[in-house]
Amino acid sequence: MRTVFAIVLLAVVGLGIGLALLDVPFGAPKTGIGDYYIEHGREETGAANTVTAVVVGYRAFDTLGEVTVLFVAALGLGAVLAATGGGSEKREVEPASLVLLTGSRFLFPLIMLFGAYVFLHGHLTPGGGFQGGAVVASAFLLLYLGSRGRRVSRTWSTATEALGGLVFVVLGLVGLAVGGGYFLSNFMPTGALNTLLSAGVIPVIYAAIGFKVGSELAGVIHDLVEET
Amino acid sequence: MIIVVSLLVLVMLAAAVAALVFRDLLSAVIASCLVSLIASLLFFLLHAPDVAMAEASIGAALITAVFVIAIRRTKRYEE
Amino acid sequence: MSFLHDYAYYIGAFGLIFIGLLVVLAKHNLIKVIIGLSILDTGINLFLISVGYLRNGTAPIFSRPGLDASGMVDPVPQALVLTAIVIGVAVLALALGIAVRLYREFGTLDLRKIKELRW
Amino acid sequence: MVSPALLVAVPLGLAFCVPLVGLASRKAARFVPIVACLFNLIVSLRLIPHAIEQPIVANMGGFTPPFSITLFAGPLGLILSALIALAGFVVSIYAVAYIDKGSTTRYHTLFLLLLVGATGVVLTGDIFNLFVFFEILCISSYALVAYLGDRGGLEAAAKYLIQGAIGSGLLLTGIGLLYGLTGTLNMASIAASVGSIGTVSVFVPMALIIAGLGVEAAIFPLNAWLPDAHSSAPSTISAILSGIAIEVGLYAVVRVVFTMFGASSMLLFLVFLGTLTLLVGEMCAFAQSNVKRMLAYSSIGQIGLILFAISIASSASIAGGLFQLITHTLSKVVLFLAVGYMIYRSGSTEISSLEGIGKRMPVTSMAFVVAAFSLVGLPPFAGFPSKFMIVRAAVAEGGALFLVLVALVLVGTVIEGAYFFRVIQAIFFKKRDEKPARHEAPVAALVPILVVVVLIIALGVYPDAITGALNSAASELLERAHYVRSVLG
Repeated sequence: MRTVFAIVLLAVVGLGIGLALLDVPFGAPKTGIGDYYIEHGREETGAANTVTAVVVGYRAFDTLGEVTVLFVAALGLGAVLAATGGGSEKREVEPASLVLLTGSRFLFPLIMLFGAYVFLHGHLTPGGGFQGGAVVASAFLLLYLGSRGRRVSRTWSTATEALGGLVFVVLGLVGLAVGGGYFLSNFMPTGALNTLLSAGVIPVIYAAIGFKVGSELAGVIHDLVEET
Repeated sequence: MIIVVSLLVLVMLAAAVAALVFRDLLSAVIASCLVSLIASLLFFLLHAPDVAMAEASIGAALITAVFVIAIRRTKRYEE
Repeated sequence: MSFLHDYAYYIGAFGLIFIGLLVVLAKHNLIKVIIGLSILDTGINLFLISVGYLRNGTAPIFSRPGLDASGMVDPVPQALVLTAIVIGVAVLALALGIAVRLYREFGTLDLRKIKELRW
Repeated sequence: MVSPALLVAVPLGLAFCVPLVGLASRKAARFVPIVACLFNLIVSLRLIPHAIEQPIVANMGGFTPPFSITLFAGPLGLILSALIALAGFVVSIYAVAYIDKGSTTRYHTLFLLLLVGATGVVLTGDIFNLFVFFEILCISSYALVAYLGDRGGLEAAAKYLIQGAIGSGLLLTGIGLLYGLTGTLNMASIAASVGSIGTVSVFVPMALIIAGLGVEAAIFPLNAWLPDAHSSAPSTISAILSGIAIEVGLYAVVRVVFTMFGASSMLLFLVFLGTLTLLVGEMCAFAQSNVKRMLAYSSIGQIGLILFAISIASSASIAGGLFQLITHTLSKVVLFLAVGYMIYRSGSTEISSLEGIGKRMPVTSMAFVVAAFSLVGLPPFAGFPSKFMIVRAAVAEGGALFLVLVALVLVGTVIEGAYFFRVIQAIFFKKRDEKPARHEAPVAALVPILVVVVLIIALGVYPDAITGALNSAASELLERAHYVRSVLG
């Protein structure tokens, strides 16, 4: 009964969307704000990667909201799992295999380095704070799988999360103070295109996001693994 | 090219249906991981490398790990 | 063939949205419902990226000089999807946390049984 | 003049500070939300006179619209942001003593972030940015509903999360379609270009967006989550969800319908939906024996009334609807906060167990009575002028249809009066055999409640204090062209 109702409802919605889609042809050139970003993104933000120019330049306010969403979810998860810490019996931990153990110790720094590379080069190549942060978090995931004894300190990861967010907001406020009265304006010199030290505040913001996202996702994994 | 894309879409939808019907939640999670992976390939074919990276690292890898941890903490089979 | 050429991505995207919503509406196991939400998110993201696609375009990155700006795909949907992926993951993680706690309190993940057990 | 961006940036920065302060001292962390709300209240109130003359448009990052995200601080946005800050201020003072279980630092951070999300939604002028702030609001409310970790809260949070996630999926699909159709995300420039697109193509994204936002706004068929979520959360969170979250959802629906789409054909449908929501909410509230569930259903009814009033779309009715929104927020905050300690002292949420509590907690009970009378619409409380404005504006529309609808609204009010009087009767007039000692709520809880009670009475006696601002907020909604002009220049 419930399934039939769901299918009928979805069919009606699908029909409507199909009708509207006739006006959005696939692959056709469109005239929108995107053209402007491609045309002017380089000189206005200094980022060779136009997606980064949009994410951390033109729509940086969205990105601020987005890191806040992840912050909220990590905090919320912690609050939900921490509530009424009942009986905390220690779960039996089966030891990891030697290959995993050695592999994780060897790979951990390499993955961390790769994550840092991804978020520092976000304005030049595909990637950025979120992807880099996810890579960093996957290094911690490996740590959890491999060496059972090692744990992220939740205090430190919370502090990193909060500091990363704070850096973002403070950069925005500095932009408001010195960048002509606009919140989140790019007040640092944009430099030469396609070099690491270009695009003004964008690499700084992406580094802050990288640390923040990495510690948040690692914290999520920690909270779920340690939940008793 | 279009044949490759159509095949990928077909496999992706098949994986999604598999996630719908599997009673074993772990298999369903792996199927949904496959959906994310193929979607990330499609993002790459649509010239969105940033999104492809994000989907592969966050949508396919990390969230699957979180799902698996959550299933270990609960129950593996849907009753 | 030209039909597929025009609509393969849209079919994929709305297929995922359809299946995802079906899982959410028709299933009773909470983790299964959350899997459905994840499929739904993926479908929506694929749809958004398809909207920004430009046939024979290139990725919107000026990685080397001499790239033609007029042939690039729209960067805006890509930026939106980056945001949407992260938001989706945030919701899923919180949902899984709630599911784990629910299982500890009720001993089941079946949403119908949870309703019965209440008070 | 300060930039309206500070209304979002400063509380957000302070919210990131809460965990850091919490590392040093858990006690100090409780006071950060109070500071943030006080800041927002002062700044919003100071900006309102400027905004009435000319809406303040702030472009993020210094790019020109429609290429930047704009914050549109018109009278409507600033009134709501002041209201959010006021409610947040009062509730966070109350929470200092009330919230003592669980990880309190996380609670206070989430609470402040919820308010940041709400403020962002009412100020933003960009549809995708609205989605992002909406998610902040929703996700922090899911987490806060489950905060106590009891069975009811967890179940309610799971239901709320699933329905909210479907809603935001619909919203995002709608935004994607709209971007494909118009090539822009700025609400003003969408409003400027939406007229040149086919009717069907515009209707589909509009329906998707309204349905997505309607889940949070608790419009009738989409509100199954609300009674559980509002009644299972801690009372401070119930107060904010009831007083702020659903109003912000309603604001988003109204903003989308009026400003972005200018959809006058939708309005009559929304009037019906509002009436239906009102009647369903009030009837369900009448049937409840749990006092918090009763208040939650009453919120559904009130949202219906506000939607009804605003959708009539005359200047007077919108002003009345917004006045009702303010009244509802103030009254519901008092009701939930008062009930919070009544439940705490009597140990149960059943109405029958509140019998005789008027003797034990006279001040709290009197505050409850004032807020209840105000919600029902009795003079001299704030609910009277607001309901009077709505009824007068609806009757002025003329026609038999509106007379019938007004009659239905009045029926709803009568039902509302009936169930509130039942509670008041239980509190004061039911005799209990034993003579319990007086045991008031603590002063830290009474002071915020009494501040709002004074406001309710002051607005009831002197409604002209805010009607000027409300009228200019109404004209902001009605004059689309002016909105588009002030953003795009």
